[in-house]
Amino acid sequence: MKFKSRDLSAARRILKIRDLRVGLSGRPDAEPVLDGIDLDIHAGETHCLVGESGSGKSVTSLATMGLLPKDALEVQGGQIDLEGFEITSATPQQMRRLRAQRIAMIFQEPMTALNPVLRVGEQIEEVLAMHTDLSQSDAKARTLDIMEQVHLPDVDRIYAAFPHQLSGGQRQRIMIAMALVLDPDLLIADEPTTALDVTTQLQILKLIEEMQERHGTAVLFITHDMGVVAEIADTVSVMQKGRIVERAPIRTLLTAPKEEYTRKLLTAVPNLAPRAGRAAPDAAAVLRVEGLEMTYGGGWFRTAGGVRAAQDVTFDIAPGRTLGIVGESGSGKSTVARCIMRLIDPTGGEVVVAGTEIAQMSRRQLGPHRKHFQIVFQDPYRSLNPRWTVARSLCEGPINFGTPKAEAMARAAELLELVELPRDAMTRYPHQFSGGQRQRIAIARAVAMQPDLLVADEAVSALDVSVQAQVLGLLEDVQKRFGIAMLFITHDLRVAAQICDDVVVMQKGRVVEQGAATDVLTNPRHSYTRSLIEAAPGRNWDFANFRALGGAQAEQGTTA
Amino acid sequence: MTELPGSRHSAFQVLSGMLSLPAGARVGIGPGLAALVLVAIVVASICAPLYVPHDPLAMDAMARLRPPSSEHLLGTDPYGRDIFSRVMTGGRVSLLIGVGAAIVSVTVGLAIGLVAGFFRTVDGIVMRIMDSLMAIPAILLAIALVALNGPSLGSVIIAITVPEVPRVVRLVRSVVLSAREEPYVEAAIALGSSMPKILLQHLMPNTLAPLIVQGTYICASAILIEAILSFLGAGVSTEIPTWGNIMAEGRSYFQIKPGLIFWPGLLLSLCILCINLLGDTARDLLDPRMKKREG
Amino acid sequence: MTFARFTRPGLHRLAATLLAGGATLLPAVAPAQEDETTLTAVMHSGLRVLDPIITTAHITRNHGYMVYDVLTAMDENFAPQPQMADWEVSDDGLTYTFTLRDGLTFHDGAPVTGADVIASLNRWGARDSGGQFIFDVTESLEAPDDGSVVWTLSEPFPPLLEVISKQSAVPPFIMPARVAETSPDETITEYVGSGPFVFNESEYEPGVSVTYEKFDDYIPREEEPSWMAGGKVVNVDRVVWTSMPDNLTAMNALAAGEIDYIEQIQIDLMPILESAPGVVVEMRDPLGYVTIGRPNFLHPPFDDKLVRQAALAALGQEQMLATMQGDPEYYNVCGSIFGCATPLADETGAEIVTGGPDPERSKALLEEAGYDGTPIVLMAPTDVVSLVNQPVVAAQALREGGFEVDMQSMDWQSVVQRRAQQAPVGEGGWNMFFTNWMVPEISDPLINVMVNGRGDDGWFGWPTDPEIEEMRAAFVAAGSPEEQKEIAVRIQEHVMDNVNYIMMGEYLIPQARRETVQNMIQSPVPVFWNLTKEAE
Amino acid sequence: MIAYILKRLLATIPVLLIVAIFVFLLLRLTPGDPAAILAGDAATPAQLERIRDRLGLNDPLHVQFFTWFGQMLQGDLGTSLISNTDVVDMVAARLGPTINIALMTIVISVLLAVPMGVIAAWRHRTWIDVAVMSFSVLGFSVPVFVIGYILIQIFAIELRWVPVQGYAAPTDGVGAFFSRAILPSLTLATIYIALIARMTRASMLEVLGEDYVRTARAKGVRENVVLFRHALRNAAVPILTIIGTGFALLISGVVVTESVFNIPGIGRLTVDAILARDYPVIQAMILLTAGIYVMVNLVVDVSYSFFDPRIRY
Repeated sequence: MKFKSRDLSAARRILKIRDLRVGLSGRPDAEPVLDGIDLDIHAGETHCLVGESGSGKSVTSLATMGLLPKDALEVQGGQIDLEGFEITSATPQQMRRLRAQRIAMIFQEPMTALNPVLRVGEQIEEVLAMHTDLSQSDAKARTLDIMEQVHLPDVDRIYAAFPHQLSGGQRQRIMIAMALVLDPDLLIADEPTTALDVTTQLQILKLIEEMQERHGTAVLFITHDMGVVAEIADTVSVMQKGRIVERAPIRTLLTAPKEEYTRKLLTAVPNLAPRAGRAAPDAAAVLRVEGLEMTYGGGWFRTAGGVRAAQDVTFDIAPGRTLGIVGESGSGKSTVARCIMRLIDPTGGEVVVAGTEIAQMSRRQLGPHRKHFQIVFQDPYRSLNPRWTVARSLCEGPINFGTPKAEAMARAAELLELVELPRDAMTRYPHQFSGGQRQRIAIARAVAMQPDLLVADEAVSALDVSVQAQVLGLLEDVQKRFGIAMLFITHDLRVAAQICDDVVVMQKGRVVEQGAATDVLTNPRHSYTRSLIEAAPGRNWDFANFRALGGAQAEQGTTA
Repeated sequence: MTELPGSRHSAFQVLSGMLSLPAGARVGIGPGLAALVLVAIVVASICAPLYVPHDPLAMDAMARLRPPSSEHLLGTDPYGRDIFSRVMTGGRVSLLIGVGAAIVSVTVGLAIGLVAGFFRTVDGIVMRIMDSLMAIPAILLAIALVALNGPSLGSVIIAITVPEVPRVVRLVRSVVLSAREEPYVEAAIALGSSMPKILLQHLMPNTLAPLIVQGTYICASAILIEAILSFLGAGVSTEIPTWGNIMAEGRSYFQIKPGLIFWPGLLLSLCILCINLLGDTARDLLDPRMKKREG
Repeated sequence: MTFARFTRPGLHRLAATLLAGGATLLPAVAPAQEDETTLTAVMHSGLRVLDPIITTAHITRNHGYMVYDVLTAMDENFAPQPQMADWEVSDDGLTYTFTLRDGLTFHDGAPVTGADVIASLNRWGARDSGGQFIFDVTESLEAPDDGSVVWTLSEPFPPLLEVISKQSAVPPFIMPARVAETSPDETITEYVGSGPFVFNESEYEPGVSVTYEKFDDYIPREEEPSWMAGGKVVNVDRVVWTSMPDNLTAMNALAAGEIDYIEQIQIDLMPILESAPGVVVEMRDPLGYVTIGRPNFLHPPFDDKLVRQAALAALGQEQMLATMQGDPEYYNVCGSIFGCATPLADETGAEIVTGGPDPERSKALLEEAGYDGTPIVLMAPTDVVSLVNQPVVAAQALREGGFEVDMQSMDWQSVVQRRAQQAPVGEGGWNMFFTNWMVPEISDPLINVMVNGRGDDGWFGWPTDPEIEEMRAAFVAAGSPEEQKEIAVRIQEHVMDNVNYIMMGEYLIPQARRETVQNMIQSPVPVFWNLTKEAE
Repeated sequence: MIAYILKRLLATIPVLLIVAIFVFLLLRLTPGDPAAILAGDAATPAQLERIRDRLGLNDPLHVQFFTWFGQMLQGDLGTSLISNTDVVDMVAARLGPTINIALMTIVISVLLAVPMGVIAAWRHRTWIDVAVMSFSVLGFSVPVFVIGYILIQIFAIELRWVPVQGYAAPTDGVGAFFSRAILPSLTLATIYIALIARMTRASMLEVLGEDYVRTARAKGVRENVVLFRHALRNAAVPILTIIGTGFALLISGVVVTESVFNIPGIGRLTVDAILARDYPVIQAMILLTAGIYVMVNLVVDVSYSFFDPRIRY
């Protein structure tokens, strides 16, 4: 894999941060949020700031923009020097003039970052109105031009469109256009692609690079995704707990990380190398899905009109095996999961769990069968009842199925140990745990039912890589122990590669390709699968082993 | 409310929410002060019979509209009754009406709202009826209801409650509708929990926080509406002094004996002010969005 | 409400007003043209019923005196005087001949004829209790010619002139025959009279305001005005009555010169006006009002005379009146059931209530009666200012007198409806309520409905009292005032002993006017002729 | 859009129908007898009975209901039992003052309350915020009639700037109208301002925490533009909603204000009617107010899409 290896030390230095300290407003003695950050960015350079959530990446960027939430955070020391202009001591007016002209920023979630009630054209034009004295028509012309530059189709229509009428990619392009319309010296991009599908992500990354080359902009790129870093960075700064623990040119960092933390971070990164196929047991399939179909809305005859979220989905899973459904948002992968769980009622096809057809059962009939299949959701913060003690959550299911309370409690305690949580967790409430821990609890809750099938719907997507790796480990462990069949829904091919025996690739509600992970991921037959794989950032690099992949397929990607 | 299953935890949550304030939601001295004043007024009202110098009903035709004196701290009303005694005793009834109305409407509204929110079948009909009730101006409805049952304490409370119920129902319903989308509710379904169990143990607790807030507002407005009803001649009988009917009786004496309106008015306003302040604080603390932002 | 679906013009108008935000509204404050004088008066209540025959409401009667005229009217000596007509009585007292004076015309220009008079008297006779007495003994009532009316009786009815001259509750107002033919149970729909003022229908807002214009073709009598009798000379062009639900508001308005006159003011509030420049507070009505308590004779405990006497003893006028009025200048302890300033005034046997309260005596009487302490239901209206106080005071007094009292508050309408219930207390009945009368409405046994002893046909409370009925008959038959007086005294005695009702005393309600309004006539009915208004 | 409005209009029919039935039954269950008022104090039972017959009060309930309802559908709201005048005329005459006062109140309230709320949210947890909130809570805490009396005392009696009472239609001269309408409107406005200011603040607080506000600031947009162009429009929907639902509060307030200031509006008409058991009037009035309430809220809902393009009907 080729990395950027330009030497930019000669180029003029746009941003110089020295010993920056940010803390809670009015509480100088409290634990600082940023502690002595040093940072240099030169013109044309792409400087990546990586780190796990809470490491202070975003705070750094906001501090640079002078946008720290007043009543929460404040700069308590150090300088942020923008080519001789001291930002930390600037007046609001000065900052206003600075923004968009010299520093611009794009954010993670283009949907929320754009004002939903203003036409996107206006929102770009507003920048010109604020900072230039262009005439109405000139401003509009300039706006259309920049929209062209970010490769928006049919700019005249989009100019007059509202954010909700555009796709995620288009919105992010608007954000970029808005940021670059006055071509600033520094562009701060805070997780600009995290909310996007891989294919779109790739395009946006390309776009940023292109714009950067065209305008010679310096880019401070914030991300948690080592893959992305590998793709775009000149220089990388690794952040942990408000400090920069290591800074190095990209290649150096990926091949020879000095810091322990960096190593840990890298080893956790999953790569596209599929796990070695496990021998398929000859036991009967635990889950068999036959021609599953789900159509939303659409009048009396559901098939007529309506949105076909899933159609003609067929696969099965044997005990102890893991099948992954991969696809981008809107591919219908979650719909399938929810149909199987009967959280929604499929409009067609069969779902056979442990020998019973459940797709057409009434909710009441279904009751007794529920214990056979359980689910783990994506968002660890919402999948546990915040008002219930962990114990109560863990016991809910067993008690529903007639287990005496005492027994259920005892079992819950064991499960907690299994998922590596302290026993005293029993009496605590979810908000007292971290995301990873909550996900463990959720898994324990599902396992408590001793199900034959476990559905994991994007179960690790919301977690930091290191945690992600651990949870994946836990799932695998649980599977081994109880021989559970697992249906693993994910948008991330690299994760799928780590855990799945078989893979189903979905697009627009249809299965485009399915088969053993090894086959599908190494020599995909369908173009869509191929595009997914190609879009996977850093796909040629084996982060865990600090070297390129190529020919290393055989080697198993370590997961923890 | 506390004996309902599941609510024990939510009550705990509410408390813990109140105590462990999120960093941003620093409560000023305001609420503390409010609570203090409120408690003072409540206690003073409840204990009124113990210390008021005169029987609030004892009339003295020869001592009408007397100015404040050592014997009559705030003077006497048109019946020669001791204003101080009446105002203090009046507090009990007014507060009773406020709290009563709050509890009744919240309880009734909660029940209807839960059902409407969860069982689509009845939802349509119930909500139509609620809309209709909401469309009738509260005061007019209340007057009519009082005319129906006579202005006894009970009927005044009912009259104030009926117009409030729909608002509570809507609140509960909306909370239920959003909560039933929560993954943990879906998890509960997956765990085979029965509908009633989900309703009472998972969904209902979500409604309690907003209901507590709503309750305080109802309580406050109930006290006000009672006053207005008295003003329009549809209030509690003058034999049972309330801040409302004391003011109503005194209203035509506004210029020659402002005390008749001023004192009950002052206490009433203070009371409502405090209740509302506490309500606001509760809302800020219990507001999930707030939590998300701070925590 | 989808107005589109409605067809009636009224609804379109309604819709229009809705949209136009009420630009089409009639002003509540009539814009007075420069050249004409308008007198704005705040009356004791809003005018809602325009038929002075169908209802006894005072405001409607007052309206009647504005728009209509009467055959004969009472002067300040309670003596009947000619108004529209002079009269002759045959020696046997059986034939009354009324001769209409010249130039009487209705507001629509038509002359007043005997036919109109007869129609009007008939309708009145069907409604008014006094009138019923006369028609019970009426042989015939005819109009030999347009100018005169002959009333023939089967037996003498000496007080006939007093009855048709009375000013309350229902005076026999003269309307055009076509209007008077309306059934006595239907309200009239055309408001044409021959009185000194013309009713302005377009500016009439029920319960809010009513406007009268001077009737230019009205020919007043020559005599000096005296009460309702004498010449009705109108010196203002317009009179506007408005009602204000809030007495204080009205007073402030008067003090600010926004209105000219308030019919009744709250005594306690007088200080406000006394301090105000250009305002006069005075007594218009020398007789004033009485307030009374009425027990229910049908059910225990008040079916027992002793218990009624106990109530009488327990209550004290002074206490009641002082609470209602405050200033002694405006009330009058009075034991006479016919009022103290009337020809029949007499206080025999009244000490018990004028002197009271006497709780001990009450307790004793209850003891003697063996009162079992079942609470008496006392109805207390919450929304009629002049009736709010009595039950509250009474309740306390009765309790001190040994009664158990269940004072039930309700709006006046509920009282009105419930007092008509003859059912036992348990089943929606009642034991006692209070009300007010103008003195002229109780000033003799014929008019005074509370001395009616005809049981179910009588007034609420329904005493069956043959003795009193005999005495009333005798009163009717009585030839001379002396004889009448003598009978009246016996009735007074009887009522005090039998407690047909409890006389709680007389009270006066002052009126207030701007100084610019002068020459108002002293009378029980507020009348707007004769008075003058000069610019401020 | 049109379809939506039609759908909503249709939806109001059941609502109003329920209101109609509800009110009708409520009234008929209530003690009281119009005939008795009509006949006055000295009426005998026989007379009352005859009058009741004439007014149709002795017919069975369902008959009474359907006659009334049928007539209403033809636009005939009946005639007042008491004053014997056409209810439509009464209402038409009384609607003006109420509507004018109400409109004036709404205008005053919105003009004052929204900026108050915006500033309070902008200067969150500063003395301005506290001041605004305290005022708004105070607005909730003082009975309407007390506010009315105080205003009268100050502006009409002490300062003599405006008349104590009464009402003049705009057609009688703008001066006359405003001088008489201002105090009632202010009286009504206090609670309404309180309501709107609170909601504006809450809604703004939420919006100001949104990403796009941060984006706007990141674009170097001026603060006032951030507040009014970016934030307020997004905060509009809840504010509109509260204006709509608060309308009920307004009507209730009107009832009181009208008797304090002696304004011949529908509020007083209704209260009088209830106290006099004037069934046709009460029914008409409550239906009307209910109808207005429903309409106002329909208008509000429709106006959402004007402020928020995401809302489409």
